[in-house]
Amino acid sequence: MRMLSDIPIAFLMIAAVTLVSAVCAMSLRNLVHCGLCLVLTFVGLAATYLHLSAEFVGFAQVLVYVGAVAILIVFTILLTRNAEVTLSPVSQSSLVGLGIAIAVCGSLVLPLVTSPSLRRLPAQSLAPDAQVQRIGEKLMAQYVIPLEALALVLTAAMIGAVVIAMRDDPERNDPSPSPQNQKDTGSVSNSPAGTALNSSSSTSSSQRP
Amino acid sequence: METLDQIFVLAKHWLVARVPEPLAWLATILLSIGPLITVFASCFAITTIVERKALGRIQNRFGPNRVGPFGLLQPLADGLKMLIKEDLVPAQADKVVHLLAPFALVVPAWLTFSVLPFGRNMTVIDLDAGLLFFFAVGASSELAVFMAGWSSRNKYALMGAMRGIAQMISYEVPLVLSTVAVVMSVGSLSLPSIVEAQSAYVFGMPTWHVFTPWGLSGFILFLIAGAAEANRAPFDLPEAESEIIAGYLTEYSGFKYALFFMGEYLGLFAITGMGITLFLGGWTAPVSFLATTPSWFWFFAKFGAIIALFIWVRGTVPRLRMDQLMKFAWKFLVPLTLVNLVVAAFWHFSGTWQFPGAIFARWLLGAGFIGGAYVTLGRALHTNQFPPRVYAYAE
Amino acid sequence: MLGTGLIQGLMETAKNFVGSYHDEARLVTVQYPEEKIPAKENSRNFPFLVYDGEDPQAGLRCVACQICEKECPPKCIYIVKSKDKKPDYTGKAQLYPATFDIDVSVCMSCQICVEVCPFDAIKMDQVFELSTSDRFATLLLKKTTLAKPNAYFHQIHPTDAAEIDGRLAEEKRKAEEKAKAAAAAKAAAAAAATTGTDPKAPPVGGAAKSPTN
Amino acid sequence: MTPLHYYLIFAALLFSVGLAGALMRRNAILVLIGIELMLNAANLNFIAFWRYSPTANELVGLMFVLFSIGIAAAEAAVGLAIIISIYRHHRSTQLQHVDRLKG
Amino acid sequence: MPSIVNYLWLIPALPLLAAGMIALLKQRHRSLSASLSIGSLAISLGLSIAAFVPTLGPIEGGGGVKRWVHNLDWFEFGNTTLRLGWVLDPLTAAMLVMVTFVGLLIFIYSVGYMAHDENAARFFCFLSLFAAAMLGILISNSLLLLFMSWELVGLASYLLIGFWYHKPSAAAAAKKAFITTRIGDMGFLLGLLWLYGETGTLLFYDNGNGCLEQSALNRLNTLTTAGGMGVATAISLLLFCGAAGKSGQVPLHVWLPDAMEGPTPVSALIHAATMVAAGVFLIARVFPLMDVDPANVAGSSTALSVVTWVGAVTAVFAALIAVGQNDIKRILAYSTVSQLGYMMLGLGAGGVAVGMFHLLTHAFFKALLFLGAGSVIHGCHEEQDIRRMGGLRRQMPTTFLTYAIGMMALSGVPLLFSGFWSKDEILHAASVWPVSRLPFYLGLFGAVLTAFYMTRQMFFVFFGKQHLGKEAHESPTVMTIPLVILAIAAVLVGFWGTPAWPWLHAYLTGHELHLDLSALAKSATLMLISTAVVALGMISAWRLYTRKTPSSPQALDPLEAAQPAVFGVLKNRAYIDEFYEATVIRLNHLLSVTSDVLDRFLWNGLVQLVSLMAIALASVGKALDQFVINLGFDGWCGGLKQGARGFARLQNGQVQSYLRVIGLSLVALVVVLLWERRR
Repeated sequence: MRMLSDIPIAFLMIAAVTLVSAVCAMSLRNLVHCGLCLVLTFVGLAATYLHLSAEFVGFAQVLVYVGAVAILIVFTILLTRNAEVTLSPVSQSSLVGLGIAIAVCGSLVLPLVTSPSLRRLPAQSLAPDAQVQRIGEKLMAQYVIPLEALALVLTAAMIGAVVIAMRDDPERNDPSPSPQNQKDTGSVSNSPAGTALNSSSSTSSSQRP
Repeated sequence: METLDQIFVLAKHWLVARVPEPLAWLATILLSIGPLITVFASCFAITTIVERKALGRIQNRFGPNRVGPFGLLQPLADGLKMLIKEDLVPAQADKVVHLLAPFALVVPAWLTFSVLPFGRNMTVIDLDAGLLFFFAVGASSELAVFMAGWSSRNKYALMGAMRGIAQMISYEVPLVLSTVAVVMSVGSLSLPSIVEAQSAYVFGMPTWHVFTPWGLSGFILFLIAGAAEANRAPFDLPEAESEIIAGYLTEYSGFKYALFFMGEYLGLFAITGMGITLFLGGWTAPVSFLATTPSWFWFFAKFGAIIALFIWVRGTVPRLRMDQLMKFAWKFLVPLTLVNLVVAAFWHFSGTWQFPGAIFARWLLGAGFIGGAYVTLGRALHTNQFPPRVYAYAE
Repeated sequence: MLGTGLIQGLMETAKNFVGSYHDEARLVTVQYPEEKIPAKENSRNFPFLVYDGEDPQAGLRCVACQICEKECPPKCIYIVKSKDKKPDYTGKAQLYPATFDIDVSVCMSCQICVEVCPFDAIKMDQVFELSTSDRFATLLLKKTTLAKPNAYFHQIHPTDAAEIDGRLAEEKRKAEEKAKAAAAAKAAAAAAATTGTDPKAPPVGGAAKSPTN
Repeated sequence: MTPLHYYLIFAALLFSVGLAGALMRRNAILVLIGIELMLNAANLNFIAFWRYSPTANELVGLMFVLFSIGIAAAEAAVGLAIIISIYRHHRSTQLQHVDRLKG
Repeated sequence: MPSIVNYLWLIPALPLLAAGMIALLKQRHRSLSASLSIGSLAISLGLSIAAFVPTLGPIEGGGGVKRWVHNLDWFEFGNTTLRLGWVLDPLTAAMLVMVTFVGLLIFIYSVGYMAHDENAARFFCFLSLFAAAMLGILISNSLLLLFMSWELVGLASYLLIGFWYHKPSAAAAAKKAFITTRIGDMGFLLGLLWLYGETGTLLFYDNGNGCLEQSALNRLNTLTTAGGMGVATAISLLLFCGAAGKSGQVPLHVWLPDAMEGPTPVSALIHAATMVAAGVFLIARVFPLMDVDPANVAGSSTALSVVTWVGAVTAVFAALIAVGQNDIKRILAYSTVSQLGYMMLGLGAGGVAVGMFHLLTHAFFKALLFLGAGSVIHGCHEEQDIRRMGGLRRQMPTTFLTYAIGMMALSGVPLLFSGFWSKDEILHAASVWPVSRLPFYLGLFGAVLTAFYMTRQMFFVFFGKQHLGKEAHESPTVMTIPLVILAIAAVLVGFWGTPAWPWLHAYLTGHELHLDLSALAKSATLMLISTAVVALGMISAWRLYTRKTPSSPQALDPLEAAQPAVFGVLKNRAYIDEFYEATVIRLNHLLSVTSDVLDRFLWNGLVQLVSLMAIALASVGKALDQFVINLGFDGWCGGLKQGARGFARLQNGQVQSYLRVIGLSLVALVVVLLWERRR
C-alpha cells in the first residue's frame, strides 16, 4: 500500500477528532455537552486550517467561534433553561431527516470520489505565504468595500440582537418614584405615601418571576 | 556580553546537538517548553509570596514570615497543602466538565507564552500572527470559566461564572483595541518585529511606544483591561469572597483549585509579558549604553516592575461593583481606546513634520487630545445619575 | 478628575509600604506565639472558682447552693454537695461542693453564673489557650483545676476583686459585731447561764491585703 | 502530502453531520449548531481549494472565509437572540411549537 | 328699413306670452286671464298699426312692392344653417291690422259670452294661443316658420272646437277638424320639402336668393317632374292642398260645419275671420310661385286654373247645401265655405288683390253675422234651430239691425255694402278669365243661392211667429258694442276697392293710384248683372217663405215639400260624410284590420320564432354548462385544490421540513448533474 509516512497521519487524526466531536455535538442528550463538543469541533477545524497553513484564518476561527459564538450558544442554552432538561434524540421524523442527510452526503462524496479531475490537481504546491501583511494589504486594498459592509453588518447584527432579546419591562424601567412627586408630598406626610409607593414597588418587584 | 545574552539559546543548541537525529525535533520542542514552564512556574510561586508580603507591608503588617526565612518557603507550603487537601467533587456536579474546567483554563494560559519574545531570538514560536494567536487563545479562557461555573451546580458558582464571563468579554474589547494602536504603528502582528520596531535609541532614550502619547495611554488602558481580563485587583469580582464565596471556584478544592489559581496568575504573567513587548520595548535595554546587557534580563526586570505595580494596585483599590465594572468598560475604556487609535494615526502621519520643536508640538497635540477625551469622558461618567435614596421606614 | 482618588490611594499605600521598612513601629502585627498583647481588664473567657487563703479546698467561697448550675443556659456546671459543712469567711458553717465540674467545650462564657452567685464564688478567667489534642478528657475542668486564689483574681480583675473584698470584709465585720453582740448578749445570758460556746475560729483572709479584723 | 479530496470528503462528512443534526434534533439551538457546522464545512472547502489552487497568492479563498466567518458570527448572534425571544414567548424551544408567525 | 321690422316678432310673441301666463294661472283667475289676453292683443294691434303706417304711400323709385325682410340663423346642423325670418309688406300689414282688430273685438265679445262658464281662463288661453299662431303665419318670411304657425293654428282650432270636451259631439268634431286639416297639411309638408329640395332655401325673400325670388323661380321653371308637369306647378298644387284643408275647400270642407260645436266666438274668430283666411293668405303669399307657368299660356298657370275651378265648384256646392240647413250656425258655416270658394276663384282668376279684397270684407261681415247668431242663441237660451225661433226682431232690436246689415253685405246688396264691391271684383275677374267662362256663370248662380238662403234665415229668425217658448232677451252691451262696430266696418270696408278708386289693389300690387271714375262706367254692366242676381235671390226667398210659412217648427220646409228628394240631399249635406265614411273610413278600417292580422301572425310569429330560438340556445348553454363547465372545470379545480392542500401540508411552519426539502432538492440537483456528466 502506500508508504507509512505517505498517509497524512496528522490530518486524519484531526479529522477524526473533529468528526467525532461533531457527531457528539449533534447527538448528545445534554445540551451543554453538545455545546462543548461543538467547541471541540471548532478547535479541530482551526487545527485543520493551520494544517492547511492558513494561520490567520485558524486563529480568527478560534477567536471568533471559540471565543464568541460558543459563549453565545452556551448562554442561550442557559437562558432558555435547556441545561436541565435532557432531550430524547431519536423520533420517527428525525429518521427521515437522517436518511436525507445521508443521501446528501452520498451526493456530495460520490462525485468527489469518482471525478477524475480532482486527481489531476498537484499533490500540494509549496505553501503560499499567507503573510498577515499581505492579507492586510488585500483587505485594505481590493476588499475594502466588503470589509466596510461586513463592519456595517456586524454592527447591525449586534444592535438587532440586543433589540430582539431585550426584555422591555415597563415597571422595571422606572425603579423609584420621580423626585417631583416625592417633594410635593412633603416630609410630614411622606411616610404613608412613601411606604405605599415603596411597598407597591417592592410588592411589584416580588411578583416578578 | 554577546554570549551572556544568548546563553540560553546557545545552551539549547548545544543540547539539541547532543540528541540523536530522529528525535531532534522533539528535543528542540521540549527544550524550549521545559525552561518556559519551570521559569514561569517558579515565577508563579515567587509572585504569590511576594504579593502576600507586599500586601502585608501596604497594610502595615508583616506578610507570611513563619515558613522558611522571612516566609520565603510559603509557596512551597501552599503547594504542598494544595496537593494534600482532599479534592471534593459535589454530588450533583457534572463530573467530566468539572474535571476538564481547570485544564481548559490552564492549557490556553500556557499556550499564550509560546509567542512572547523573552529575549533576543528567545521566542518559542515566532508566529507571523503572533498577537492574533495570543488573543485567540486568551479568548478561550471564558469558556473554561463557564465550564467551571456551570459544572459545579452551585448558584454562587454560576453567578460567579456569569459575572466572570461578562467581565472578560467586556474587557477583551478595549484590550484588543489598545493593541491595535501598536499594530497600526508597527505594521505587523509578529511580536519580535514589534520589539524590533522599538529597539532604536534616540540620544540615549529608547523609542519605546510608551514614550509616545498614544503609547502611554495605550499602555495604561492595556494594563487596566489586562487586569480585568485576568480577574486581578480592582476587577476580581468573579471570586469576590464577600459576596459569592469564591465565585466559580467555590466547588473546587485541592489540586484543581491550585490549577485555577495558577491559571489566573499565568494569565496575569501573559498580560504583563504582552504589555512589555508591546509598549515597553520587550527585551530592549532602557538606556543605550546598557544595550549590551543580556536582553532577557531587561524583560524580566520590566516584568517584575509591572507585577509590583499590579500588587500595589491590588493593595489600594477597592473592588468595583458589577454595574460600575460594566459601565467603566463600555462607556470609558472603549471610547478612550478609539480616541487612542486616532491619536496613534495622527502621530504616525505627523511623523514627517520637520520644523523645530516638531516632536514637542506633536506630543502636545496628541497628549492634549487624549487628555481632553479622558477629562470629558471622566466627567460624563462621573455624573451622579442615581436619584436620592428613599428611606421608606427610617424617619 | 476620575484618576485623582486612585493616585492618592496609591500614594498612601506606597507611604505605608516604604514606611513599614524604615521604622518597624508602624507594623502592628503582634507575632502571637512569641509576643502577646496584654489581655484587657474585662476580657473574659471561661469561669473559675475563687478561694481565700492558701488551702484551695478550705478557702473555697462556693457553698454549693447550685444556683449557678440551675441558671447556666447550656447546663455545663455539675455540682455535688458535700456531706459536712465548713465555716465560711464569716465563720458560719456552710456546705461546700464535693465535686464542681465545668464542661469547657459546652460553656459559652455568658457570665450568667457570675451574676447569679450570691457568694462571689465564681468569676470569669482570661485564659484562652485551651486547645487540646483529645476532645473528651481535658475539656472537663474539675474543682481542683477550677479553684484559683483570690490574689490571681486581683491580678486579672483588680477593680472587681478590690470591690468584692471590701464588701466581704464589711460583712465579716458586721457578722463579728453581731457575733460580738450576740456573745455579749449571750455573755449576759451566760452570765446568766455561765457557759458560752466559743465562736469558730474566723477564716483567715487569703489575700495579704485582707483587712485584719 | 494530503491530496485535496481528503479535505473535501472531510468537509462533506462534516456538512452532512451538520445537516443530519439540523434535521433530526427538535431543539432550536441544536438546529443552529447544525447550521454553524455546515457553515464551517463550507469554509473548510474554501480553504482547501485555496490551498491547492494554482493562484493561491491572490488569497481569494482566504478572504472569502474571513468574511464568511464574520457573517457567521453576526448570524449566530441574531439567530440566538431570536431563539431567546421565541423562548420568552413560547416558553419552549421545541421547533414543533414554533410554527406560527403570529406575535 | 323702418325699425319696427326688427320688433315685428313681438306681435305674435305677446299673445303667446299671454297664453303661457294664463296657462299657469288657476281657472278661478277669470278676469285676470281675460284682461291679459285682451291687453296683449291690444298691444299687438297697436304694433300692427305702427307696422302698417310705413307700408303706405308709393315707393320712391316707383314700381314694385315695398318689402322689408329680417332674417336670422335659427340653428346649424352639419354645414347648412336653417334660416328663419319675418317680412313686412303691404299684404302682411293689411292682414295684421284686420286679424288683430277683428280678434280684439271677438275677445271683448267673448268676455260677455263666457261670463258664466267656469273654464273661461282656459278659453282665453286657447284664444291667445290661436291669435299668436295666426299672427305668426302672417309675418313669417320662411315657409317653415309659416308651416309651424300653421300647425299651431290647427292645434288651437282643435282645442277651441273641443273646448266643451265633455260633449262627445264637440270632441268628435274637434278630432274631425284636426284630422281633415292634417290630411291637407300632408300635401303642404310634401310641397315644402320638395321646394326645399329644389331651391335649397325656405325663405321667401332673402335679398335675391329666396325661393319666391326670380332666380329660384327661373330654376324651378325649367324643371319638370317625371309626369311631365312643371315642378313649380306640382309644388304649388301641393301647397294648395294644405290651403284647401285649412280653408275648407270642397273635398276637405267637411270639418267646418261640425266645428260649430265650439262656442260662438270661436266660430266667429276661426271660421269667419282668421283661420279659414289662412289658406287664402298662403296662396296669396306664394302667388309668385303659383304664377310661374311653364307653358307660358297667357291668362293663368295651370296651378291658378286649378285654384279657380276648385273655388268655383266649392262656392256653388256649399251654397246649395246651406239652403237646406236648419241650424243657424251651420247655415253660416256653409256660407263661409262658399265665400272661401269665391276667394279662391278671385285669387285664381284675378290675382292677389281681388282675393284679398274679398277676404278682408268677408272677415268683417261674417264675424258680424256669427256674433249676431251668438247673441241670438244667447238670447234664446241656447236654442240653435231656426225653425223654433221667429219674430225676434222686436225682442232683440240691435241684434236684428246689425244682423240685417251683415246679411245684406254678405249677399252683396249694391253700392252701400262691402260684399257687393268685393264680389263684383271677383265676378269681373272671372268674366275676363281667359281659360273658360264657366266659373263666371257658376259665380253668378252661387250669388243667387247666397241671397236666397240668407233671406230664408232672416225670415225664420227675425220675422214670422214667435215659436220660442221662453221670452228672448237682448244681449248685454258688452256683446252688442262689437256688433255695432263690425256693422259699421262691414259698410266702410267696401269703399277701399271700388273700381273707381282701387286703393287696395294699388296698395297690394304697388301700382299708381289715381281716382278714375271712368272705370266705374266700364264695370257698370257687370254691376247691373250682379244687382239683378241678388234681387232675384232675395225676392224669391221672401215670397216663398211669406206665403208658405211652415206652420210649426216640425213642419216641412216649403222647398222640401216641393222637392223632397233634392232637399233631402241638401239637408243631409250631400251625404259627403257618409261617402267619406264609406270610402276613407272603411279603407282605414281595412288597413287597420290587415295590420292587426299582420301584427298578430307575421310579427308575432317572428317574435315567437326568435324566442323559441333563444330558448333552444339557452338549453344548449345549460347542457354545455351542466356537463362541460361543471364537470370539466369544477372537476379540474377540485383536483387543483386537492393538489394545493397536499402542497399546503408542506408549508406547515416547521423549519425542519423546509430544510428537508432543501436537502432533497440538493440531492436531486447533484443526481441530475451526475447524470448529465455520465453521458
